Amino acid sequence: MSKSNLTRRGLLKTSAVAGAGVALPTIFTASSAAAYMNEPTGSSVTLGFNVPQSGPYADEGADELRAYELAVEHLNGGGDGGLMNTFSSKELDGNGILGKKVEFVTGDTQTKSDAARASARSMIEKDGAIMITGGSSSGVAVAVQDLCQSAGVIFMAGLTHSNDTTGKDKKANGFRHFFNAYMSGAALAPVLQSLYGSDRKAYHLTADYTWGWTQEESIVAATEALGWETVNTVLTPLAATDFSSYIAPVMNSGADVLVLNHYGGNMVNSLTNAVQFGLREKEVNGKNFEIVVPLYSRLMARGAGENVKGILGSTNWHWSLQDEGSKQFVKSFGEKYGFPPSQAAQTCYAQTLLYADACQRAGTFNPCGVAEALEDFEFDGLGNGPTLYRAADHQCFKDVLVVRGKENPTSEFDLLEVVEVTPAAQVTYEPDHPMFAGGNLGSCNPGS
Amino acid sequence: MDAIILQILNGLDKGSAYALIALGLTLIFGTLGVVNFAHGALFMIGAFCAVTLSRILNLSFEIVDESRTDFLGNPLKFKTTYIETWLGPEMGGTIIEWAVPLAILFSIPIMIAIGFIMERGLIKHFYKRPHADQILVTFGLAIVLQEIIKYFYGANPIPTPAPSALTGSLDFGELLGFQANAVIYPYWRLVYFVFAALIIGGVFAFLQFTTFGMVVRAGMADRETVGLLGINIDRRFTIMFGIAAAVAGLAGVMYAPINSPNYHMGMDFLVLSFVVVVVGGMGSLPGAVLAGFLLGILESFASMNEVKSIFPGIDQIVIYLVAIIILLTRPRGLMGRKGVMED
Amino acid sequence: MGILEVKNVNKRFGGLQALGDVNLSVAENSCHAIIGPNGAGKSTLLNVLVGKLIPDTGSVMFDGQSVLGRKPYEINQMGISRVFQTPEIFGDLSVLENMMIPIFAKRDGSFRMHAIERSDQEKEVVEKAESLLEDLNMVDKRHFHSASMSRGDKRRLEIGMCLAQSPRLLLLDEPTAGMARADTNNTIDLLKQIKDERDITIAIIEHDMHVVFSLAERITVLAQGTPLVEDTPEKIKGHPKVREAYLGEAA
Amino acid sequence: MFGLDKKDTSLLIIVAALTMLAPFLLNPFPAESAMAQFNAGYPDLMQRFVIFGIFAIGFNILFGLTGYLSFGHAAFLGVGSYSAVWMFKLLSMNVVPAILLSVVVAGVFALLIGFVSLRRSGIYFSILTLAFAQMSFNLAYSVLTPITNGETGLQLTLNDPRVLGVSSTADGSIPVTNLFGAEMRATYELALGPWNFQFNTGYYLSAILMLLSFYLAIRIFRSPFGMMLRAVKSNQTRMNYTGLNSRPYALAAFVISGMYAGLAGGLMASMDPLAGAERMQWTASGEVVLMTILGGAGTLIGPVLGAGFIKYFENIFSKINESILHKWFAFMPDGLEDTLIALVYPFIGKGWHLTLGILFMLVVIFLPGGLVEGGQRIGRLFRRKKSDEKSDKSSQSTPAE
Repeated sequence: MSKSNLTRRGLLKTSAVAGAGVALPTIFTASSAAAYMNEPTGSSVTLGFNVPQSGPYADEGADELRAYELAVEHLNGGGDGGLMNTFSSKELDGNGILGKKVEFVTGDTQTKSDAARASARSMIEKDGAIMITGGSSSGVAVAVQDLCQSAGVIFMAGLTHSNDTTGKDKKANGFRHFFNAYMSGAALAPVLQSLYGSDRKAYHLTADYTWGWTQEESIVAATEALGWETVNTVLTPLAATDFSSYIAPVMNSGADVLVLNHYGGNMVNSLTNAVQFGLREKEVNGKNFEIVVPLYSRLMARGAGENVKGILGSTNWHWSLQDEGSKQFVKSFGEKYGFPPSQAAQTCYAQTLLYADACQRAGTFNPCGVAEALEDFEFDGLGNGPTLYRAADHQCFKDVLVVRGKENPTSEFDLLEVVEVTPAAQVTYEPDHPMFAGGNLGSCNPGS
Repeated sequence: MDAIILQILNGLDKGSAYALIALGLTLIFGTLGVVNFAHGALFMIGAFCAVTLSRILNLSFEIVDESRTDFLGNPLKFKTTYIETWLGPEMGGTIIEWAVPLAILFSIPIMIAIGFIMERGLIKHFYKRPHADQILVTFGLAIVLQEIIKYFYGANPIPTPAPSALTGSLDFGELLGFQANAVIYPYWRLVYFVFAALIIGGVFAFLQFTTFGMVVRAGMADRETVGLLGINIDRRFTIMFGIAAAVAGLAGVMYAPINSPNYHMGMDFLVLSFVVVVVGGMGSLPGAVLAGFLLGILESFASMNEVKSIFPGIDQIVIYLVAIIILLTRPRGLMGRKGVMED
Repeated sequence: MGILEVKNVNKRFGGLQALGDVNLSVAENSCHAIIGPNGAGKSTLLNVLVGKLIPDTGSVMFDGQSVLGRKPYEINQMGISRVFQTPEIFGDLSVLENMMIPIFAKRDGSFRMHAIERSDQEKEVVEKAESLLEDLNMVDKRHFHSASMSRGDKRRLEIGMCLAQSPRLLLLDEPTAGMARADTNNTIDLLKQIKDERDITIAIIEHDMHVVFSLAERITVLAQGTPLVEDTPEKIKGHPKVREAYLGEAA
Repeated sequence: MFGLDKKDTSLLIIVAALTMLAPFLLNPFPAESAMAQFNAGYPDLMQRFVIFGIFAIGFNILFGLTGYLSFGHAAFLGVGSYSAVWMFKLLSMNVVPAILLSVVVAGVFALLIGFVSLRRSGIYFSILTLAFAQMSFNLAYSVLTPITNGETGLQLTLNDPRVLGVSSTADGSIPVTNLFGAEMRATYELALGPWNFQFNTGYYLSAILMLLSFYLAIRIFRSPFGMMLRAVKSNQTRMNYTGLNSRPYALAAFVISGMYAGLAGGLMASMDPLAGAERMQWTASGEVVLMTILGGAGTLIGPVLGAGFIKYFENIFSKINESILHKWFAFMPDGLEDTLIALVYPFIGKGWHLTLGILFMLVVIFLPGGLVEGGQRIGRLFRRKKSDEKSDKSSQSTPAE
């Protein structure tokens, strides 16, 4: 065994005690003397990282996990300290959280709400996790958020873009750093107008499930406000792999813009198919035919390859940003793993730091205290510019990036270029905006 | 009218993939009596043959370009492929670009070898076992194969483009006298359809006109009798399994540019191809082909807005609905022989 | 008036006249054999009798009731049991269980959800099954896996299962086909014993003349789907038409 | 005892003892030890063991006895879950009406699908059930979202119009599922030295229902009805010519197993009030098939073993990550440690599917009768050593155990 404790493995080893569980987790019960769910009594605190490790989003999950491990390393004083150097709040000191060493357990969501809840429950019940974070789809995020609410732990959402997560399904114990479909629409609209004009006819292909619908609704509303006409909206089955029969009629419809409200494998295939059909070389109504993918991720861009070139979309964060926070994060992540982080990695890293900082400021791990510390918290230095964690719906408000597929990528990670950084003010909405109405945060649940 | 032509084209194209997979599946069932749940995985491996060849052709060495920097501020490392250095950028570039068609040649020996190993090493021991056991063992194999691919290639889809000469699309509408852009169709999908037709034709010709094929057909009809004639039917069936694997693999190779291959694409097609086989009639080759095209076209029609506005969600269920109706009205499938698995 | 009356039955398969104007009357408590060369329509006729095929025209009456259009299990419940060319038994079940099932079927009808009672505590049924096995000399094999038995034993069991239902008509389809001589003789002895001991009508379709002449009281000769002649075995043996159509061919 | 013969009684007692003592048996390792990773004695997983046990026992009544291989049984589980959650939303948080409704609804659904699907048999029956289940899944995920809440799954909200009960509790949270006041999620902990045991109300309710289901399954197996079901599997021709109508027998088995699935679904929703559409996907149906065959189709205890085996892998192996491996092998020299981790790593954590796939293959290849056969072989080996002289009576048929 190595004697140096500074090697990467040495760190992993010390952080690995997590798997053994902590003393006496007090589960789902009022019978215990603990003040709140899974109150850490020992010298360590356990976080639960619930990411897709199998299924189509496994690579995204792997990137999230890398970010979490990096965050834990930094919180425990390892590495270069990462974003703790640039974070506007200086409470974190590299000595764990509230002096307790940070440990973690991991689980596999399989991108299924059932499996995700099962693995979250096992982390809470078996390993005594005090906070659950991660995920790569809105269905999973909403389901796990609901579980954490009833179990009495904090949920720091990973990648979830549906309006519902902080809209009709918002929960007092749940917090989202990632942006949402409404923000995508609001950020994209002005760019679409300046690049493609106000007289456009849009054709929507939408994945036939909740996230797809909220995205379609948001984009339709934002583009129609510009004066665009929505020619047609077509729902496509989630299980579809070949989108040819949905794309073929587009050319015939008189539309000159195709909006693909798809994510993951659906998006890769529909975009590939659309480009195959030569849509981008066509001229309709005297204008170049354009394709828009409102929600972009680097992994999807990699999957679609050449086809993303010149295609507009929005994203939460991109590693080419030049602010101090982004540069620091790219450096820490890049030096550890050898390639730049994805937006999923950034949001998960930020969520972990935000949680740790909130505990530190609240002086407790009690979910109610942590929630209070996060609510209306304003911060900067995590890569997204000045950000507000709004109390009314637990949604972060920050700048949104409009990006475009790069024409001449220099590496397999250099696929997108930032077209515009839409300021937070422009994507902010009222908490009772109709697209987000119908939910109720309820009150925070400490579990005991 | 143009919309209908378009959906027929789409249907033929989807149908080509269904038909190719179902053809191998029904061949294995017809000759060996084995329900092979790993057949989708063979299709997936075929697609990854294309990915692998393209990776091999893209093997490269690094040149450091001091004038540019990468994301960490270090000098940018430039990659140049060996092929381009050896054969010149033009020749080398063309070869790299034609990776997918070249992968046809590359994949045939690989797929046949995989087929042989599967049959000799595993399936052979399951001829006399119940279908449920066959399903379980081949399902296990399918999981193992796809997890191996995932381990080496990741879960993300890997773009595998067609040669640029074959990208773009053909304006059918103008050929047929409709307005421009009314019926456009990508060249590669046309290539896929023609390719599928050739493979299907080849398999049929092989079974129809060669002595080997005759023995196999006789074996499908009555295995014991052929065995009694002193013909080594087992060896021929092994070869048949290899051919079925190759057909699935080729279907996968050529499918790679249509949708970026990922490790679970086989599972996506598995259930569907079983439905196709059953609708066509277990063990009937023409049935599998017919059902493949039929379901492909029906699926395309069901995805038309005009149809969906009458039956919301019909495109989600049309294949299953058709399967149920056919099985209830014509239990042996469209072209199944009487008495085969009809009980 | 026989227990089984077949009147003017016709059945065509495409261009082939499988049965043409078949008339047949089987007297109660007799043993009636139907013979004929291959393709004479014996199996088609049998399938009509058990409800598997519906004739184009004609009627089939069993004890005054039509069997046409009824399902095999309904016809069985009317009192017709069938023995198959290759023994059809419940191969996965034990011999005793094989014997119990027809007794349950007789007692409870074609369907009953007796899901809570224990089958091995149905004393009456078990006793009856065991006594029948005793008659068949199979009682020592009652826990055998029935699929693992010899063909002769399977045939014995199948006949026993039919008898367990106390049928009024027993249909036998080439009961000794593919059997060794010793098994054939055992089967003939068993059938003779049954005929002598029980009030039962037996209709037998058979190829093997030895079997037919040892059992049958009346014989119908079928050729090309039509009954050629019907008479006692002695008369049939010497009948010129039969010799020409059937025995001549066999010789 | 209980109207069972001696052998079945002892089997039932053993199973009862195992389930009642599960919180101890599944937590053999002290909470702080490295092996604690393999502890399965926490409420969620214990509940899953018994609930999927019920599902598999029910599936085995159809597949093990009649031989009809349904590839759509997950649909009944899903329908059961949806009914239960709706009951929580509309009527009361008490689990009794919810579970009753889920059993009834799943039974009716099974009657409809079974009536149509049982017109065919063999692989055609499998494809028909698969088609029905996939249709249910696809529709539940998309068009039927108003009823199923689609992708997210049907869950409770603070605005549910609960007729017998309150929409939200005094402190503003959603009320919890209970059995006449006993909360399903309530867990009592027992710390014995370094060990830590959890006793969960929901688990014990599920376990008792599982034992009842198991007992009922034994009764069905041993009844004349069970004999008829085995007759369906063995020879339908003989059955029909013995005056038995095989269709209603198969249909009854289908409906009973559908109701078992509904019970499992209702219990799942009672333990954790969410009903996800993925529960109805064909892979979920495939899972119960695998559980049953893996454990031993047609045997009484096999499906329960198979269910436990698969759920254990899914929940325990998927949670082992690289840092845990480093901890395990930390005592080794560096080079060896790295090599070992590189060798083991592909099979754990995100590679748990690979391990499961390999185990499926190994079991089917070497133990055609599933885990039960493995147990019997070990048992026989043991007995043979004990009494070498005693003659083997293996030629006699052994009734299904």
